[in-house]
Amino acid sequence: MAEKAILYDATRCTACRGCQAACKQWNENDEFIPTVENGVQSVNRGSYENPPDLSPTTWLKMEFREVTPDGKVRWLFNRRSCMHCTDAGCVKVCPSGALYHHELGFVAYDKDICTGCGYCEDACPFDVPRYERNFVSGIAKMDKCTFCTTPGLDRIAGGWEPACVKTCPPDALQYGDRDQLVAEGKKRVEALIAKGWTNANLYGEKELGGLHVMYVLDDHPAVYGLPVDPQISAATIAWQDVIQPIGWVVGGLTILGLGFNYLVARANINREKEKKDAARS
Amino acid sequence: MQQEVEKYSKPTRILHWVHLVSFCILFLTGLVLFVPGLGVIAQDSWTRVIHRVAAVIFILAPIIYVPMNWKATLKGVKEAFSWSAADIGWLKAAPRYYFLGDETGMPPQGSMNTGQRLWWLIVLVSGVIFTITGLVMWFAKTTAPAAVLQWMVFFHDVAFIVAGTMLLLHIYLGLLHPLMTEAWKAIYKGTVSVEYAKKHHAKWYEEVTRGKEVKS
Amino acid sequence: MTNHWNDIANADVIMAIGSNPAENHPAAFGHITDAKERGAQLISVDPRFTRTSAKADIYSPLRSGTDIAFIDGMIKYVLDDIDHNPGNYNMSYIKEYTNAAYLINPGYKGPADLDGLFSGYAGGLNETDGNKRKYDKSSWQFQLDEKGIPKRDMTLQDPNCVFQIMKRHFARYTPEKVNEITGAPVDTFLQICQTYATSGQVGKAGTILYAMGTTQHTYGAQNIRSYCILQLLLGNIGIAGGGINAMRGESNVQGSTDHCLLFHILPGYLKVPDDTDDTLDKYLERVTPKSNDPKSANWWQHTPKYMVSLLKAWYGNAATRDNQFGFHYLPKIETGKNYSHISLFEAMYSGVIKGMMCWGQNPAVGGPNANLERLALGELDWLVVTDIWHTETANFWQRPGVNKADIKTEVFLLPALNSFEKEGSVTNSGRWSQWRYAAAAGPGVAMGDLWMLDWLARKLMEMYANEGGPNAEAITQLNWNYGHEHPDVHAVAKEINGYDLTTGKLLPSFTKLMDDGTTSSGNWLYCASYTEDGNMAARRDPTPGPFNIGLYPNWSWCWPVNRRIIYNRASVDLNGEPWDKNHPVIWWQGDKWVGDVPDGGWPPMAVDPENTKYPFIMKPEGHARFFGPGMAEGPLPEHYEPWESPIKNPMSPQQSNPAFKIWRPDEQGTPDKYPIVCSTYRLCEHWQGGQMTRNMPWLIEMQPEPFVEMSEELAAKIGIVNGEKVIVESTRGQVYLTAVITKRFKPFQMNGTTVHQVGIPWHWGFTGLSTGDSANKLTPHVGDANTMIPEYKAFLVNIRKV
Amino acid sequence: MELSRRDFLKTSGAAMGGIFMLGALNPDIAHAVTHKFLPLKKKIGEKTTICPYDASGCGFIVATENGRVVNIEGDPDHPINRGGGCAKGASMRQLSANNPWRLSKVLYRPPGGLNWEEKDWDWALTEIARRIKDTRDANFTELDSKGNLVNRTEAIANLGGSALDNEECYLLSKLTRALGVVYLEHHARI
Repeated sequence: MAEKAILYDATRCTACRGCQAACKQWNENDEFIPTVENGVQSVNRGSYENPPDLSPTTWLKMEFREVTPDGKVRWLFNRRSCMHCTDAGCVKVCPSGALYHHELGFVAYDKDICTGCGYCEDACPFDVPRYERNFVSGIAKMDKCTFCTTPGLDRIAGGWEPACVKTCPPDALQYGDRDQLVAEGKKRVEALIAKGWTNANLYGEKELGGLHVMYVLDDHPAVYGLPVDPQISAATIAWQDVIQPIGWVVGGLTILGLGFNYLVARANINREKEKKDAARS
Repeated sequence: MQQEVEKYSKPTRILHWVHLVSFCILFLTGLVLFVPGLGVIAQDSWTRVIHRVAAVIFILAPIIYVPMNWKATLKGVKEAFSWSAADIGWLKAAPRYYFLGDETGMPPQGSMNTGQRLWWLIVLVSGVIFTITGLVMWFAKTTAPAAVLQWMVFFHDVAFIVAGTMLLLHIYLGLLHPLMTEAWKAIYKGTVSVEYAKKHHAKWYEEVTRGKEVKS
Repeated sequence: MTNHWNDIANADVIMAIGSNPAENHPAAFGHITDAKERGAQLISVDPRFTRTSAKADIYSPLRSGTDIAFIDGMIKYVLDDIDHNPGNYNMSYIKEYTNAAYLINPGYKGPADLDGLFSGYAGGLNETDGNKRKYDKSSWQFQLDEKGIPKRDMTLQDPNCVFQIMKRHFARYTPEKVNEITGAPVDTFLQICQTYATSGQVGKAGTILYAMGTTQHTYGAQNIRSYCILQLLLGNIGIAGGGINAMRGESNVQGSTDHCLLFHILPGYLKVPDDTDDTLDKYLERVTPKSNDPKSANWWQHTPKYMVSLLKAWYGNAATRDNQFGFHYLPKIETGKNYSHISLFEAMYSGVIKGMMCWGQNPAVGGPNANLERLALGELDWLVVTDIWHTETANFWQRPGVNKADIKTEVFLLPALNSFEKEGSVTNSGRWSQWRYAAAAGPGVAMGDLWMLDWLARKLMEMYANEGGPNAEAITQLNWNYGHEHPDVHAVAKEINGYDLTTGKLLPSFTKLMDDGTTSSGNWLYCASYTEDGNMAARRDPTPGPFNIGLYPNWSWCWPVNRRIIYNRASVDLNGEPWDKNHPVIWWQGDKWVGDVPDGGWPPMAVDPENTKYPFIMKPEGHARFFGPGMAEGPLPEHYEPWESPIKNPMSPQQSNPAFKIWRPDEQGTPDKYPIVCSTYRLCEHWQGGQMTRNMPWLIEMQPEPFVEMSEELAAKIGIVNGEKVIVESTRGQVYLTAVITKRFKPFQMNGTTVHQVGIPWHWGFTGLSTGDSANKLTPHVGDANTMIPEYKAFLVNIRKV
Repeated sequence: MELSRRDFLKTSGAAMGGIFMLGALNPDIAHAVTHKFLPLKKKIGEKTTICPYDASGCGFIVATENGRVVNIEGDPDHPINRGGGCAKGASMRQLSANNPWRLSKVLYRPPGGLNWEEKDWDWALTEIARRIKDTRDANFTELDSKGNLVNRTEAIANLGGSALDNEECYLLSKLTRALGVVYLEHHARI
């Protein structure tokens, strides 16, 4: 089946944050209700950007940046959520298979079988997974964007686009076949370059084997706060690709070796015994 | 009645068993994250709760033991780091010995033979690694940088592989190996037969019996 | 809006001034994006760099309250350019469709001659006597020929013709002067002039999107006039992708205006009777405009039909020719007296108003000078509030800092249903009336406003029938029959549309309305919305319709008579051929119009000069007005400073608008104590007085608190860092806010003078899940000279560190 | 007994080793956990509505279960928003009766009262009608100082309407005019 993806065009986005709300609306991330008694849990921190970070109930948030290239102010908006990498660090480290590649390419998530280990939190090059965690007991559950494939809330299987894409008024978000979106993204980048945005680029086409959320940007990714050339960390590779396989091999060989040893040693001892018995008799 | 010598004191044996049980629990609750496909067993974090309870026991047990058995601790630690040319001889002779029961070339061993001392060293070192990396992962999960936490997992994992493998060996030798007939008894009852002691720990037997009457 | 949301996609240039559509009309912004995608340029003019500016091709700052100077400067640029490059402009549009060729009374003198005033002013410069702050407008009138038809000079050369008067008037607004007044950099300003003027070419379209940033000034109506003049010069009215488009802020503010919940108009914008109207005939004589020009449709000549049909709708069989169709059941206002928001609260404060009903409005947060308005509420004997939440207005008696027991007002708070818990129609900014349905149950005992109104009305009818009272018949004779228990909303909608009373059938269009009492219509503008063919507002045909310009003629229904672009007969040349053949609105093909519902079906002007009519049918003379002789403060827009201004008016010695009413002269802040310009505005995540968003956790999370936005330069001057708390104060009050320090606000550099401006969103108050200080504690009780809209957008404050 | 114990160990040893080896060779096989598919627990679509916030007039679709709103999202057929919704529109579900802060009772605060009191509709509307009549009748001007017939009362004001439906606005306009109210205003200026 053709891989699906989301194309985010930062040059079209007006940061109305419909996506931020629609994500919560659809995915029922409304358990937390601030009350007058416990105080509204959010404060203005000198910015339009809020809440301050992604959280187990905020899978998508808009970022606001003020930059002044050549003295003229620009207000840049950026979508922050799971990038649904092909080479996904989170999937690589997830011990339970709760994080897995959906047959349409993106990183789906089965919260029921999450063990709460927190490996994905540290392995994600984009710092996306967030946890609800009990500090003492370690009881935890991860949450992140599931590309609207949460069981029971699976829009993709139902044939609908993700909630964020659906709600985007200026069509800054598009959903479709990844190949087509790559082509569309490149077309838009060319148009931007023709307009004089010489640093325009399509982010996510190649990064980490290809992201399933791609960005049309009119400036360097770094200006938008995106990691330039994101990589799976050395620790992840050393751990998952070197040490774990070694562990499997060593563990396996040891068990096989011990079994072999048992058989040989037993046979020998029996033979010795027989010899002794024979000698005795 | 066969003559017996005391191999392990009672506190040492208690420590061993407490540690063994907690480590086995730690091992198994860790193993579910290590083996793909077993991870589902760990869903909803219940293995982590057990892992943490066991970890507390695993760390507390030596902390209680050490001040109460200061001399034995010192001696033990010293032993873990006492290595000599004889150990090479043991390593050379070990395969023939463990597979064929052929004692040719096996140098006389102290309280712990080379293999046991290797295990003991690994227990000490990996124990420290487990404790440090585990505590960081437990208490600094939300504060430490991701890279630090990832390396903590890495070293926890390395220690897990090394210690886990050796644990299998240890259990195998203690329980199942046809020659290790009294190792079980040593750590269970605390004593071994003189015959076994002479045969397996000649050097140690000499040391403990020098100037002493052997109990009958 | 003359046009509508989807039509914005047809524009070649879009100027958002006095508005911030990306913030306040975000879902409709998609059509701006579409236009941009097709190559349109977006211009954003705003005191601060907004979310709209972030998407704009050109952004220019402009000090709050200086739109007229900015636009007048653009008009000067276009007028100069017309001299040099007339081929770049649609001269026949200007000559044939506007009053550019009209001759004005030779006695007219403009601000260039009279130090910033127009001829006919009763007072002197900076007059303070309220009785003298007005104009005798006789010198502003059109010269009429012997038939009473305005005289025209089609060469546009007569020195008394509007075109020449305009050239003299606007010549003073040079780019340098514009910079001195507005703070807009000269080069950016010229770039905007150049870009926007390209829409003057035949076949090109430019649209102006404005909102409360334009209107909420003491000269708000003149701000709009300046936009209209620019649009008419560029031939942008009536065409696809053009128009002058007020983006309105509440879901049904268009509908509530159409149904005239306003003191000065009756449903369908019929003028209210005043104390001089002894009889219905005298009233109709006064309010019905006349034209002697056979080519002028003068649509308002039909006023008697609309008024009589309205009275028939309201009083049914009790409205007869003998009782002047119940004309005297209606209240008559005192001539010349204003009863709008500010006047209303002043009257309440002085004890004239004893009781008030408040339907889903929250003046304790949204009204200007909120401290005063909250005090005024305490002067009421009783207050009825219907809402879906607790509001500051309903809870004014327990606001912080008051002793509840001292406030003697009785308050009734009635729980209402929300938009998707009841059935009915709402009219959007593009005049589309759209039907919505009851989809969910309301909480507890909450009931719809329609039910409450029906219950109250029937109770009052019963009381007056039993007990009597002054003018009791006005109530007992009401034609009020919408069913028992639950009123039928369809019955109301049908009454609004109107009936042929002889056949009992619903009327198909307002052209069928009569002034003899044989027809009824609750609102003539909505006649055709609910016909024998069904409920037009409920239609859902998603096809874009003729010429593929996104008219969606069969989606919902649009007033008047489903005309999607009004004044659309200006979109064609004299032969009925569209100026822009790629985006035609209507087209004379053979012997009929094709496309949108034409603004009157008369043939094109050159095709049938005998039977044709001029395109601007709502003006008595049939031409669009460059020169507007009906305005309070002058027929052409002249720059004045806001009531509270940091500088002396650089244009003339007349400091502020000479014709608006000053309520509280002692509350005027001066720049020595209050040197900073302040403006209020809205956020995407909240809405109006906040009652509809400050109880919604997702929205509170995004914008949790009120704040004051300011430049880094001003913050450094005050000595605060981002996120720190500050006190903002005006002469009327003070507010405690978080400082948002931003690069998006820059001090205005105006010919050597530096002026700082700040802005505060006004959504917060003291009740609800998210509370905070109300920006309107700072705003003044002054309003526009024509409309009395309060001056929310430009006033003076001082800021200090907490 | 011994034999079976040995066999058990052999088998389990090989099996464990096998799992380890398998894991090392192809981690994806072990990851191929079957994920359950649940039918959608929310409906999309039922009745259309128009957004109650700004005057763009965007269309939305409300889905309910037993009268309780479970989902509200943009109406994809609607030409203005084409399925879209801004932060407010996308949050519309929190406007519903599910929101615990919605008013659900008729409340009354007597003169000088310190708290709200709960009342029923009949009582409240009857009292309101009484207040309206008394205030109107006591402050009604039939003839003004110049002797003109004006039939108005300046003692009652009416505010609001932009949050109401057209039909409600119309009836409000009709009723207030019949009462002689001239202090009539709504959100248009605010």
